[in-house]
Amino acid sequence: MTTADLPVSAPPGTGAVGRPLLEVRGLRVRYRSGGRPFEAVAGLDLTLHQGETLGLVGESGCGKSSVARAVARLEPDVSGAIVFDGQDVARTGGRALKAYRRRVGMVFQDPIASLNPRRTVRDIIATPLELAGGHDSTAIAARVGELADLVGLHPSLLDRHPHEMSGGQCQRVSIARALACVPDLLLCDEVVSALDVSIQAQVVNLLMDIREQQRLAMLFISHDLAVVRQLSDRVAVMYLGTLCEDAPVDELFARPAHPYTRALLASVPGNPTPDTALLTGDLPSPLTPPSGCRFRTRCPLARDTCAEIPPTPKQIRPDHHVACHFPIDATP
Amino acid sequence: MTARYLLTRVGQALLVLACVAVTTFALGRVLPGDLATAVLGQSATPEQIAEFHHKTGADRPAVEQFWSWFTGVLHGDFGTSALTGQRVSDALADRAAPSLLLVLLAEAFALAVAVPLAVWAAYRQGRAADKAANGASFLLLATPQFAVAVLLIYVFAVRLGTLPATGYVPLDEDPAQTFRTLLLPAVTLALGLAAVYYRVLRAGVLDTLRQDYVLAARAQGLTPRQVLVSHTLRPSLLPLVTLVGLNFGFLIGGAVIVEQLFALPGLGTYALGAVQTRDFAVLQGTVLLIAGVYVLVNLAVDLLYGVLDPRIRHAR
Amino acid sequence: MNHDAPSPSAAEPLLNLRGYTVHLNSPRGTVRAVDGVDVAVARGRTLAVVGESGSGKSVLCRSLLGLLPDAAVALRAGTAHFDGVDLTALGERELRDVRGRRVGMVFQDPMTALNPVLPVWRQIALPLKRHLGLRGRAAKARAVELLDSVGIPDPARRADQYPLQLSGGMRQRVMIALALSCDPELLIADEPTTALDVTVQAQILRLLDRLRAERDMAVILISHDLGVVADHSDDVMVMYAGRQAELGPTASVLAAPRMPYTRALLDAAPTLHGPRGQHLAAIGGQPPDMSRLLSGCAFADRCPRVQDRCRTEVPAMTRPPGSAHEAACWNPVPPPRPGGGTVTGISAARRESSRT
Amino acid sequence: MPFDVQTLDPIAPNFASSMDYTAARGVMDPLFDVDAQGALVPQLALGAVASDGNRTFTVQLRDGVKFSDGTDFDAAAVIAHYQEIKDKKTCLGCAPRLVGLVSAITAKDPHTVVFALSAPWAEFPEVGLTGIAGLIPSPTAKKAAGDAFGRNPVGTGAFKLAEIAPGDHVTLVRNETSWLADRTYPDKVVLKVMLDTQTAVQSVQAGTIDVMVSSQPNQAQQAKSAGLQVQLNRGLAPDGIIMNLNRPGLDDVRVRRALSMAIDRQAINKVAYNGDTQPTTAFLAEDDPEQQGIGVPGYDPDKARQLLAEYGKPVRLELNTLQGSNYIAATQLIQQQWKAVGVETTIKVNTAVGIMQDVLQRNYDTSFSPAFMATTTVDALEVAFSSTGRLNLGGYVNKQNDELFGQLGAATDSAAALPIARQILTNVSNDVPSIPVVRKTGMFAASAKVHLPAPDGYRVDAFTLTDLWLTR
Amino acid sequence: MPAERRPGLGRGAWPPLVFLGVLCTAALLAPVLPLADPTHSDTDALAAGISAKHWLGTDALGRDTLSRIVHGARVSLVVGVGATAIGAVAGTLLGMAAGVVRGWVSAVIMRLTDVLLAFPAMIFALAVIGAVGPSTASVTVVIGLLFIPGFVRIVRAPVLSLSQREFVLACRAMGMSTPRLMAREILPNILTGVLTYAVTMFGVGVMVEGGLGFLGVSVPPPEPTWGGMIAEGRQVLAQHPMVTLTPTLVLVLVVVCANVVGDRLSARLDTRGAML
Repeated sequence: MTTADLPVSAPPGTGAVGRPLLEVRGLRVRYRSGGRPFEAVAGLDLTLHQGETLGLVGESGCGKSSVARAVARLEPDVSGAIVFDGQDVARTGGRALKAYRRRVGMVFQDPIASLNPRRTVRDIIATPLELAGGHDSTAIAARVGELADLVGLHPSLLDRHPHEMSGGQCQRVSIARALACVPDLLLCDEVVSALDVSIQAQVVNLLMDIREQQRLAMLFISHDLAVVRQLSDRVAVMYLGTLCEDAPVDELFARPAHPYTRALLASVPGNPTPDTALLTGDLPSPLTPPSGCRFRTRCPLARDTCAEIPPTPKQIRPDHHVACHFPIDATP
Repeated sequence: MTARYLLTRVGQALLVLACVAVTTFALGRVLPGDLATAVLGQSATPEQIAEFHHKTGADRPAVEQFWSWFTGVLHGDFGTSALTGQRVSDALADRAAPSLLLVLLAEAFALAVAVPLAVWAAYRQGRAADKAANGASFLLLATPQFAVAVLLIYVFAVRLGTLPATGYVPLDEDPAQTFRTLLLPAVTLALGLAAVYYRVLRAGVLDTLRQDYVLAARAQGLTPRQVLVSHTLRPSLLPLVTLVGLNFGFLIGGAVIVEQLFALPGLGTYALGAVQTRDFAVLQGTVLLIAGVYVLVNLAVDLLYGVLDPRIRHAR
Repeated sequence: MNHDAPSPSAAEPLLNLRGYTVHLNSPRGTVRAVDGVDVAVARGRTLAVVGESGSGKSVLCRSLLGLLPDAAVALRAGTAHFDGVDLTALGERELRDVRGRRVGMVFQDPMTALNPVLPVWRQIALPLKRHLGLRGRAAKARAVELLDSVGIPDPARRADQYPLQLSGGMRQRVMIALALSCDPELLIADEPTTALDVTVQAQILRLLDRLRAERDMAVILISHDLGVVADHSDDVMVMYAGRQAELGPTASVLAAPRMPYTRALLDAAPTLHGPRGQHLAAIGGQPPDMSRLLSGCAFADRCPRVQDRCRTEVPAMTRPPGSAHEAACWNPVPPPRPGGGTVTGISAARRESSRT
Repeated sequence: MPFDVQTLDPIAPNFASSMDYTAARGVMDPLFDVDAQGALVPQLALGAVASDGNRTFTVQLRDGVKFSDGTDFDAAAVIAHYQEIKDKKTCLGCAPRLVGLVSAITAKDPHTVVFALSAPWAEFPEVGLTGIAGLIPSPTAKKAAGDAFGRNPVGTGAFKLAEIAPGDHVTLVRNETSWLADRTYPDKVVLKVMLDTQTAVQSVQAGTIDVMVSSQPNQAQQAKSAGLQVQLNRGLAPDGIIMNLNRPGLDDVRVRRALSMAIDRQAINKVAYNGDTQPTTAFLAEDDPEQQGIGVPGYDPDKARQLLAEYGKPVRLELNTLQGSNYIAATQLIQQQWKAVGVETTIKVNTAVGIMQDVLQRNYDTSFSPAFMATTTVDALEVAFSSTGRLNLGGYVNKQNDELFGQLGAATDSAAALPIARQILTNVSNDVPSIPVVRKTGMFAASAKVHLPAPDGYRVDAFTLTDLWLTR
Repeated sequence: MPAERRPGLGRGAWPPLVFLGVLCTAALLAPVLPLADPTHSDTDALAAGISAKHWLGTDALGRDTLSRIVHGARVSLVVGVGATAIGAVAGTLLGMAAGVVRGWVSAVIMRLTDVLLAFPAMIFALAVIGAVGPSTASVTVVIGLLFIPGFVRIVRAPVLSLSQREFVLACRAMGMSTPRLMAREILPNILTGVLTYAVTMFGVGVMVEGGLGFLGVSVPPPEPTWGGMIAEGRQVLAQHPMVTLTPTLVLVLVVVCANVVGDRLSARLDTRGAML
C-alpha cells in the first residue's frame, strides 16, 4: 500500500472567487461561570476561501480561541452556522462529523501540552491515521516518515517523548499530526506565541511552506499583529466576542478604520504612533458586556449612540468591513 | 459564592443522607439473626417471638417499616431501642458528646502538632529535621491504633498511673476529669492523624513554596516567618482542610477500636453493639447521625474553602 | 527625564557586576547559567537585558538577591557591587534587608506572582511592616497611596480586593506598587509585560518610565522583545547561552548590531512595516546545551559568519572599530553604511522623540 | 462488668446478664440467698417450712422492711410478685416448675405467705425463693411503671437506682432507708460496662475502677502479676459443647462419645485457661451426691478413633463460638484435638445474637459458647434433656429420661429422688447429648484497698454489693 | 531543555522492596517451607520465648509464631493486595468516567462515593461481614469497597485537568471516541498516581484487616491473621509481651515499607511532573 491510498483533499479552489471553503454565520459560543452563562463569542461572521489564510487577532479573552474551537467542534454550547464546503457542520454527528474532522486539522498554543507526555512522537503523529482507519501499519509508518520530513523533524526524534524535545520541535510534531490526513483547513490557535523569536521564525516559515505545498486554507489566530501580518491574506479583528473589522491584510494595516484596530496597532512596541491612540483601562468582563458597541467603554470616539445600538459590520471599501458607528475615515 | 450554590450543596447532602438511610436499612435486613432472640432469650416460644415482631413492627413489609421510620426521623423521632427500650434520640444525645469531644480533641492535638511541624519541615526540606519528621510520620502512619492504644494505656495508666485509661465522665459533671479521661484516647487517634496531616500539609507547603508569589514575597525581603505564615500557610491548607473534614466524619463513628479499648460510651461502640444485637432502630439512627455529622462537616469544609481561597469563593 | 544626565560610563554606577558567574545544578550536571558578566547600571537609567529563554537573564537577576534555592546554586563567582557593597558577600539576613527595601522586583506573570488568597493591601502591607515598621491603618493608607500612584482607579476599593478580581493590567500595577512600596533604588523588572496584551503592555511600560523618572531609580528591564527594549531602555545587554553577546547604548546596539546573534534576532522578528509574505530570517538549529563546557563562541553552531577560531576560543567583550558599544565576536557584522538607515522596523530614533 | 445492662426487671425476658443481675440484686433483695454449700441464707424471708409432703411451703417474712418508695414490704408484695411470674411466663431466670407447680399463693398474715404446689417439690425454697425469682420488687412501683419498671426499679435493697446509661454504666446510690443500711458501705456504686476484660484489668491497675468482674478467668494471671487481689469463682455447673443431634454423624452416639473422648480437658484447662478452671465431664458439680462418679466419657483418643472407625463415615463439623470471647482459645484447641482423632471442623465465630439465632433455629452442628445449658440441679436439666424441654437445643430424645423426670418431680424426699436423679445423669452421660468440658469459672479482681465479697451463690460473675467495702 | 529521567526509585526504596519481596515469597511458599504447623499447639511451650525449635517463640496456645506470621501473611497480603486492586480498578474506572463524562454520569458517581464516605466505615465493614460471614474473600471485598471513593478522588482531579489539556483536545478534534480517549490518552497519564496511591493503600488495607482481626471479625480462627494474633496475644500482654509485639512489629514494618515505596514512587512522579 502506498500513500496514494490515503485521503486526499479536494482540489483547491480558485482563491477568493467561488464558494467559500468555510463560512461562519452568527456564531455564538457560550460558557458557564459559576452557574452564570455568558457568551464568549456573540454573533460572529467569517468567510474563508480555499487556499486562503485568515488572520484572527484580538486581545486575550476576546473569544478568538473559542471561534477556532467551535469550528473544530470542541465546544459543547454553540449556535449559528458553520458551513464547510457547502455543508453546515455545526450540528452534524456520526460519519459526516468524522469526515469533516479529517478535513480540518488543528494546532494549539502550548507545544508541549499539546502532546501526550506518555506517547512517542511516532505514536502521536500516527494517531489520526489510526483513527481514520483503513491503513495498515506499513502505510502508517511510511506516512509518518513523510510527515516528519514535511515538517522538518529528523527521523531520530520520532522515538522520543515530548518532554525530551524543545518547544519548536514539539510544535512541528503538532503540525505534522494536524496534517496527517491531508486536511483542507488548518486551524492555528496561537501556535507561535509560546516560542522564542528565533524558533518562532522557523515555525512561521514552515507554515508558509506547507500552506503553499498543501494548498491549505488557514485560520491563523494570534494576538501578535506582526506575525499575523506576515502570514495572512486577510485579517479579522475581534473585541469581546464580536468582530470589529475585517479586511485584506495590507489594507487593514495601512488604513485601519475601527478605533480598536488603530489602538492595537499603536500599542505595538516600536510602532511610531502618538500616545493619544493608546487605550486606557482594561477589557470589560464578558459576563457583563457593555451595551451597544462593546468597545465603547474604552473608545476615544464613543458617543451616546454607541451605548444604545450595537454596530453591524458595513463595507467601507471593497472587501473591507467595519463594525463601528463612527469609523475613522482614512480614505487617502 | 451564590445562594444557588449553597442550595445545590444542601440538596446533594440531603440526597446522600437519604441514600445512607436506605443502605443502612437494607443492610440491616440482610444481617442474619434476630433481635427477638436477644430480648426474649433462648426459651422464647414462637408465639412470643411473633408477638415481639408485631410489637416492634418487624412483621410489616420492609418498605412500610422503612417509611414509618423515615417519616419518624423527619419529625425528629428516631424510634426506640427494642433491646433497652430507650429512645434512640436520647441515647444518641448521650453518646454524641463523648464521640464529638474525642474527635475534636484528637483533631486539635493532631493539628497542633502537624501544622507547625509540616511547615517547618517543608521549609527545611531535605535537612536533618525534615528527615527525622518524615521518618516519624512513616512510623506513626504504619502503627495501628490498637497498638498505640495498648502502649499508651500500659505506659500512662498502668506503669506511671498518671492518666486514667477508662472512666469517661460527662462534661457537665466534671470538665477537668472529662478532659483527663479523653486524653489518652484522643492522643491515640491524634498520633495517626498527625502523621497524615503532616504529610499532606508538608506536600502542600512544598508546592506553595514553589509558587511565584512566594518567590515574590522573598524578593520583598520578608522574613521566613512572614513568608511562611502570611504567604504560604493559607494557600497550602486546602487539601488539609478537606482531610480534616473527611476524618472528622470518619472518626465520629469510626473510632470503634479506641472507644472500646478506653471504654468510652461513644457512637462507634453504640453502633457496633447495634450491629451485633441487630437492634435496627439503634443502628439506623446511629448511622444516620454519623453520616449527618459527616455531611455537615464536609459542607462546612466546602464553605471554609471559600473563606480560605477567594478564587473558589468567586468561581462559584 | 534628565537629558543632561552623564553617560552611564561616567556616572557612579549603582549596581556594578564584574565577572559575575552563576552555575546551577541540574540532573544533567552543572549548567553555566550566567557566565562572566560585566555590566553596570546607574541611578535614573534603564538597562535592558535581552535574550531568548534559557539565556540566563532571569537567573542573573534572581541570583543577585539570593533568591535561587541554595541547593540549586553550584557556583557563584565574580562581584556584584550595589551602592558600594558586594551583594555576593552578603548573608541571607543582610540580603533580606536589601530585598524589597533597596531593590524592588517585578515578575513576569502578575497572576502567579501575587498571592491569590490575600487582599491586595495586605500583600503591600507586609513589606511595609518589615522594612518601614508600618502597621495597621498606616500600612493600609500607604498601600492605598501606592496603588493610586501606579494609576489604579478607585484605589481604596481595589485595596480590599483579591488579585483574581483585578484585570491583568491592574494586577501588574499592583505588582509594581508592591515592588516600589519601600522606595527602592533599583527596580528589577523581569519580563513585566510578557503576560499582558499589547494595549496594556504599552500602559505598563509607560508607567515604568514615569516612575523611574519621578524616583530617579535605576531599572533593569528584562525582556525578550527588542521592540520593548528599543522604546524603553537607555542601555541594552544582549545575552546568549549565559554569556554577554553585546552591550551598549540601546540606540547603537539596535541600529548597528555587531554580533551576528543580535543581528539575527532583529531580523527574525516579523514587523508591521517591512516586506511581508516572504520567509523570515530564521536562525537555524537550537541553542546549545548549557551543561556542556563550550570551548568557543556559544553561537558558533548557528552563526552564518562562523570561523574556525569561533569554535575554539571564547570571544571577549570588546568594542569593535567604529562602534559605540561592545560585542563578543571574532567576526563581527560590519557596521551599516552611514545613512543607510535601519534595516529593521524598529527605529531607535523614535525613542528619543517619545521621551520628550 | 463484661456485659451491657438491659433491664433491671427480674422477670423481663431480657433480664439476663450478670450486669442486670448485680444491679437488680443491689436494688432488690431476694427472699433467700444460697451459700457455697447450697444452704439457704435468710434475707427478706426468715424461714420456710415444708408440709403436706412437700406440697405446701409456709414462708415467714422479715418485719419492718420498707421499699425505697416508702411502701411496706409484706406478704402482698410477695404474692403480687409470684403471681406475675405465673401470669406472664416471661421470667427466664425462673425455674419452669415455678410456673407449672405453684397453684396458689396466699397470705396467712401480713408477714407469712403460703405457697401451695400442685405436686411435691422438695427443692422449692432453694430453687423458687432464691436467685432471680426471689428478688422482690415494690408492687406499687411496678404497677406505676409497667413495662418501664426495668429502667425504674424499686426494691428493698441497700441501693437505689440513680441512672442507667445503656452501654456504659449503671449508677446506684445508697438507700438510707434500707433494712441493710448499717451494712452498706459505699455511698455510690457505678457499674461500668467494659466489654474488654483486658481494659478492665488495666483500669483496676490504674485505679480508675475498684473491682472488675469477668465471666471467664482469662485475665487472672495478668491481674495476679499486677499485684491485684484475684478471686476465682468456680461455679457448680460446667461450660461445654452443645450438639445438634439431627446432623449426620452427631445422630450416632458413637460419634458423640468419640467427640467427648477426643477432648483433652487437662490440656484445655492448662493452655486456654491458665489452669484457673477445672476440667470436668459432669453436668453438675462432681461432688454433688447425685452426680458423684457419673460423667460423659473422658479423654481417650485411641478409643475415640476406634469408635469413629466403627461409625465408618467421615465426620465434618462446624464449631460455633462467640466473637471476642475467651471461648475462642479453647475452641481452637478442641478443633485440634478433634482433628487428631480424624474429625475435621471449621470454626464459625459469631455474635451472641447470631449464636442464639443459629441455635434456636437448629442451624448449627456444635457450639462451644454460653448457649450451654448450665444448671446446678438435676430437675433443672429437664428443660434441656427431656424430649419436649424448652431448651432441648439438639433434638435429644430419651423416653426413659422423660419418665424419670416425671418421677423425680413426684419424689417426696431427697432420699427417694437420689436414685432417679443418678439414673437420669447416667443416661445423659451415656447418650452425650452435650459435652461438659470445664467448670464455669468467673473472676473478680480488685485493688488491695477493696474488701472483695464472696461471689453471689447464684452466679460466678456477680456479687452482693452490700458486702463490698473499701479499706481506708 | 531536554530532561533526563531519574533512574529507578533511588537507594532508599530497596530495603523495603526486598523485605516485602521476601515476605511475599515466604507467604506464597508457606505450605512447602519447613515451618511448624501454624495451628498445632506445643503444650510444653506456651508463650515461649525464642528457641531453636521456635525461632520467634510461641503464642499463648503454644503455636509457632514464625509459622503463624508467615501463614498470616497469606491473609494479610491477599487482603492488602486484593482490596487495593478492587479499589484501584473500580475507583479508576469510575473516577475517569466522572472526570471525562460530565453531566449526570459524573453526578451519580460522585454522589455514590459520597454515600460510601458518609457511611461509617468500620460499621459498614462489620455489618457487611456480619451479613455474608467472615472469610478472606468477604474481608477483601469489603475493604476494597471502602477504598473506592479514595481512588475516585485521586483519579478524578487529574482527569478533570487532563481533559482540558490541549493534547486531549487535539485527540477530540481528530474525532477520537471517549472510551479510546480514556484508555489511550488519559489512563497512561494517571497510572503512576494511581500506583503510588495504591501502594500506600496496600499498607492501609493490611492495617484495616489487622483492626478487623483485632475486633474478631476477620478470617475465623484457627487461620492465623496478624490482627487476630495481636488480639489473642493481648490477653497475655503483661506476662508475655512478645506474643503480641512480634506480629505488631511485622505489621508495622510491612506498612512502613509500603509507605516508603509509595513515597519514593511519588517523589519520582513529582520530578516527572515538574518536567511536563
